[in-house]
Amino acid sequence: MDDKVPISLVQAPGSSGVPLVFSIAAIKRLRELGVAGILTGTLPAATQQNAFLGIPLRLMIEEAAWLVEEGFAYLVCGGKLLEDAVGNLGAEDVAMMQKKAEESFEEQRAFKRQQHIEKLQRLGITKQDGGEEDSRLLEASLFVETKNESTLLKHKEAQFDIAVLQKKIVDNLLSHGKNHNDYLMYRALRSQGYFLSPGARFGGRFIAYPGDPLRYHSHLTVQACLDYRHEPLDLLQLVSGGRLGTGVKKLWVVGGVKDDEEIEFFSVEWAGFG
Amino acid sequence: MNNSEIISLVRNNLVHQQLWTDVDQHELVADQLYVFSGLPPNKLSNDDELLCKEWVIPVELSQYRPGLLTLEVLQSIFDKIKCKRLTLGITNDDGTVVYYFVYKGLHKPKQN
Amino acid sequence: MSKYLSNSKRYKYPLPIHPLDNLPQLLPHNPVSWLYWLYCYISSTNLLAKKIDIEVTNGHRITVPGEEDMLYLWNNGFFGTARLSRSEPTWKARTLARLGIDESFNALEKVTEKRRHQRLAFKKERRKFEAIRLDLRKKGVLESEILDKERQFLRELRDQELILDSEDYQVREEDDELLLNDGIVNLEVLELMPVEAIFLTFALPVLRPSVAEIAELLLGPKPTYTEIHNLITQYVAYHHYRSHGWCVRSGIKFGCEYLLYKRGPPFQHAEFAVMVLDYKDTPDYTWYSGIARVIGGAKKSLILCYVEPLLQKEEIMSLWDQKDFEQVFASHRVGEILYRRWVPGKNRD
Amino acid sequence: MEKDEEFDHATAKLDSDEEGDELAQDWSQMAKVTVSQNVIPKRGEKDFEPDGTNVQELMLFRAKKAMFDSLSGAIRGSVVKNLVKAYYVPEKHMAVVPHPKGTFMHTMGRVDSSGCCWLEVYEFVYLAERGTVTPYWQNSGREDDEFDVPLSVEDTYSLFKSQSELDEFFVYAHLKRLGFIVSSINQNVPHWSSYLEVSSITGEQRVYRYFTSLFRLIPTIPHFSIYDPYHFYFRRYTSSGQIYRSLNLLIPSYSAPRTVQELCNENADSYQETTDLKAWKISFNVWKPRTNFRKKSPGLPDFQIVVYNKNESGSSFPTYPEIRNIFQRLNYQFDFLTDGNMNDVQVANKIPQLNNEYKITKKEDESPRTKENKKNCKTYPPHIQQLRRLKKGYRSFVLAVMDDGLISFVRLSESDFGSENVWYEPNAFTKKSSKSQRPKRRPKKRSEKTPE
Repeated sequence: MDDKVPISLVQAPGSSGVPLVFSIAAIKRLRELGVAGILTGTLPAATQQNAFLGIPLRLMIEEAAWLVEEGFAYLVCGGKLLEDAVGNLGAEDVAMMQKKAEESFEEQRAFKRQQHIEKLQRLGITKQDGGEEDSRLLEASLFVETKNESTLLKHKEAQFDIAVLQKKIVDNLLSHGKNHNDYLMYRALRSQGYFLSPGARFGGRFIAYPGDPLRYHSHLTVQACLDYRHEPLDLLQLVSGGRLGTGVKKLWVVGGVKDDEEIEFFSVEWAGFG
Repeated sequence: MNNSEIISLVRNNLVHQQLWTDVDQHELVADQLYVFSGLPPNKLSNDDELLCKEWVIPVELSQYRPGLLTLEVLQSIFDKIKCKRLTLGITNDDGTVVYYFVYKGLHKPKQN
Repeated sequence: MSKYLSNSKRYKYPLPIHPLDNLPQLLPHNPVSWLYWLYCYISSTNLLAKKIDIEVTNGHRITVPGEEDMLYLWNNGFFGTARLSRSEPTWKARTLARLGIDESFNALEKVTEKRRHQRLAFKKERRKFEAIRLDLRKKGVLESEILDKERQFLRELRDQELILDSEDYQVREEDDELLLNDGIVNLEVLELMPVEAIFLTFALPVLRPSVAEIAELLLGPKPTYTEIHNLITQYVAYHHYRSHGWCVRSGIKFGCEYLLYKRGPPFQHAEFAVMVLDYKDTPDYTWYSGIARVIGGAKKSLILCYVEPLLQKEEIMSLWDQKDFEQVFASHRVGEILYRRWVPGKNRD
Repeated sequence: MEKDEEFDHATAKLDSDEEGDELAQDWSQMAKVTVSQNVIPKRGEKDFEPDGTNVQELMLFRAKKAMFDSLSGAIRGSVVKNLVKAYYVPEKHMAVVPHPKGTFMHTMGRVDSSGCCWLEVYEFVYLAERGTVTPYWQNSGREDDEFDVPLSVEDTYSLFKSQSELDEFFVYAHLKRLGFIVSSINQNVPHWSSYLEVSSITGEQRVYRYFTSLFRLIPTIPHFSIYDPYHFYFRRYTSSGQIYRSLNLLIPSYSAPRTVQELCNENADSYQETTDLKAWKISFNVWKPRTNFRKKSPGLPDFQIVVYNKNESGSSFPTYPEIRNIFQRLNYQFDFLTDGNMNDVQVANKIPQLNNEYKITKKEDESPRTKENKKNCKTYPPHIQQLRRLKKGYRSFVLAVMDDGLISFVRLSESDFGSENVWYEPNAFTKKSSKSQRPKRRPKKRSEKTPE
């Protein structure tokens, strides 16, 4: 059994939040679970474009809630976690961090020296230690990496993986979303194997893909959940939604919650005449 | 649902503009909900094997009245008529009728 | 038949009320010409010789049954939609053609039909290839080869120029109800949008009934404020654009309220699509984005037309009850917002 | 024959948007945007649905591999020699760069008297994420303060205090990655003067304005109006234009300010009515990419951005009064003032104290392209100019709509159909143009509806 994925929640007190994932291994695992999310961070290798982005992965609150409910993940929140973590750093912790940093440098030094020697050997030069100048150059060329994931928050994060607490966090998250029933709709679609992504740019709540969006076109533009009994269909919207679908080969889908939380879906498309 | 008012509008449109044949009217809920069955002049979708009987629900789109077609009503229609799809015949304030397919559940879009 | 009139002649007037454009010449040095002019001026009128009759069908739908009236309203400002056609009343001629009564006529709808057939045929062919591709994949053929095949296939398809003659329709059983001894029953009527009916009664004296009668037809004897408000909102927007010279027609085909044409559908496509909103309305964002996509796809600009009442609800109700429609409409203000998608990459220089 | 509008639509390519209509791109193409690697040829298009073939399975595997390889290979940081350390200061909710260097200084941060560069949190995270600065926690008051506590990207994101702060960051980063110059609105305010100073309106102007607005808002209904059943027995109309003129007095409409003068007046008028509205925050000023940008005197921005999270409970798209309220607070390079076509610059120049900034930026903007535009504008016949005005509108802002990580931008512009008459008068076009200013040759781009 894989470990649960920690999801960081950026939130202000009394509001919903933004679920983010920073670990590439976790992102991989979520994808296997049918949750693609949206990569939103700048890729250090290509900082001048928006087509390919990197960590963090931003999730919809419905995705986060589903992952927690299914036991695949847990949410981590709390505005001052980092401040506390830094404040609680003891002399030991600092020594540990220092040691780690030094270890990384030492590895790099060893590697670079080795490379240097090999290079000289190829050129047929045998030379002793290059003295101060060389070592100054070496020190200046050591790489300081800014990591994706936090080490400071590691211990704190694990403390959130408690069922009761998670339930509370998820409830809070969903209660501050626009439409609680959208979550039920998400769950129903996910259980039928669809990958989902935010759908506003297509005029829906979700866009549904029959498999991984990397490989497949989307099939459905899913509307925000309707009141099954009382909310009449907005026919003007249906007309434009159906029309839109014809152009982009997506069906326009409406759904509502029946009794016992079951969702009834209907798919709409322009009939092609009239 | 005030469907009785738009029955003749949709019927005439089907028979004399869209040139459907064998158009019959059925009452689903007395004085409220009607449905037409009929045969279009050609297959309506390439995904269909053969030309088949289609079911058309006349509904009204109004610029200033709330609509009456809820999901529950749609479901009740599907319960009564066992069919692959319904077609909504939406009548507009300008006298035109536009037609939209409704499938029950999640359906695949036409492939091309 | 007059259908060979050029568009500029046929659609000379933008409104069903015509200006007096045949007054005699006024010659400054000839007082007799003044008198004659004055006589002509006084004796002529902008009014129609006979107001147009309407019928109410299906409860609250306003239709114009007279064949000449239909054509008149269409030719003079493009009012109304012929129910069995798409806009202009062509159903009768089309049906005559279909039934072999008059072969020469080739209406738009028939052409559209033909194009639809071509589209379907193309898709059918394409689908065949999908099956081939699946088969090839199963056999393990390289993806690059499959792509080549697909390209070649599509090219061939294009070259063939699938032209399909739409098969001649036979006379159907259903057509019996149309046939008379000397022709066919005209089932076509011109339907007016509620706002068009009000415009042709309230703003211009064209239809026979009074505004109050039309209002009651539309809303019933005791409408609620919401019903009145919605109708007013729609009308105010309609009147606003009509009176600034636009030809305003229903936008239902594009999921919006109105389309604005500079002169009318025969002359050009609509430039603008209008969604009418109450000034405090704020539907979900998906509403805007869905509509904007459809409108943008049709290469039109989307206008959000906001209507704001300048009087309290009670005052408006009271004016409505007094049938002071002029004040009712004048107490609403219109404001417009252009809604466009903005692509940062296209706005960098 | 009627043009088949609908058919054109059905077959037209729907609003293609290069910014990823479909999610998840072909990551094997990543190579093209990075510097070092070779370009990998593009593979086949996406499929309709899983078909159970091994080939498809393999292609999906490759696609995922390409994506995760790119993600894993994306190491950020810098060598010691080029290290620029930035420290988060919790008390200030800002970050400080004690020894700033690098080009980011041209457009970002603020340098204080001691030479330190102060960054807003979103600037800090943006720079850390792309590896330009290396983020640390400022350790004040700890004993072992010779050691700087390094932060990870995850740590820096945890500094955002609310969803809206984070959303603003996403919008900021999105535009920055495209090369725009972006700064938050609160910053910099004292540095430039608005040409919309309210104080400069005299009492006299105010009174005048009051009267004219009365006339505009309360329609003057003639005693014997066209709507009277007996009207046509007394009145004769000799042109369709006359009929239209009678009809278009009825519905009052907002007219858009088109000159500096009108902009000032409008601002003075509408201050009171905005009290019970949600006053949307205008988050960012945005300048198109340029090399001569100076932080100290940036000039008026090209765009202004309002951020809207559509999924947050209680949030809704701005209403009309809210949109108007935003318009009234806008302060950017209004292009309708510079567009020769829209109106005369002369009016603007008569108000020098309002206009300083405007003139400066105008001069800077006097690129060959702008000049050319102006020339072109002048040659358009009036009805084309009118159409351009209607399609372009006047004041506008960009609404950045945040949908769970996907950003859509919408431009909302003030439009004014009430001030334009498009009615068709036979021969009007030829009459007008024959008098004067007739373009030497008829422009090719005429609308299809030119009167016969």
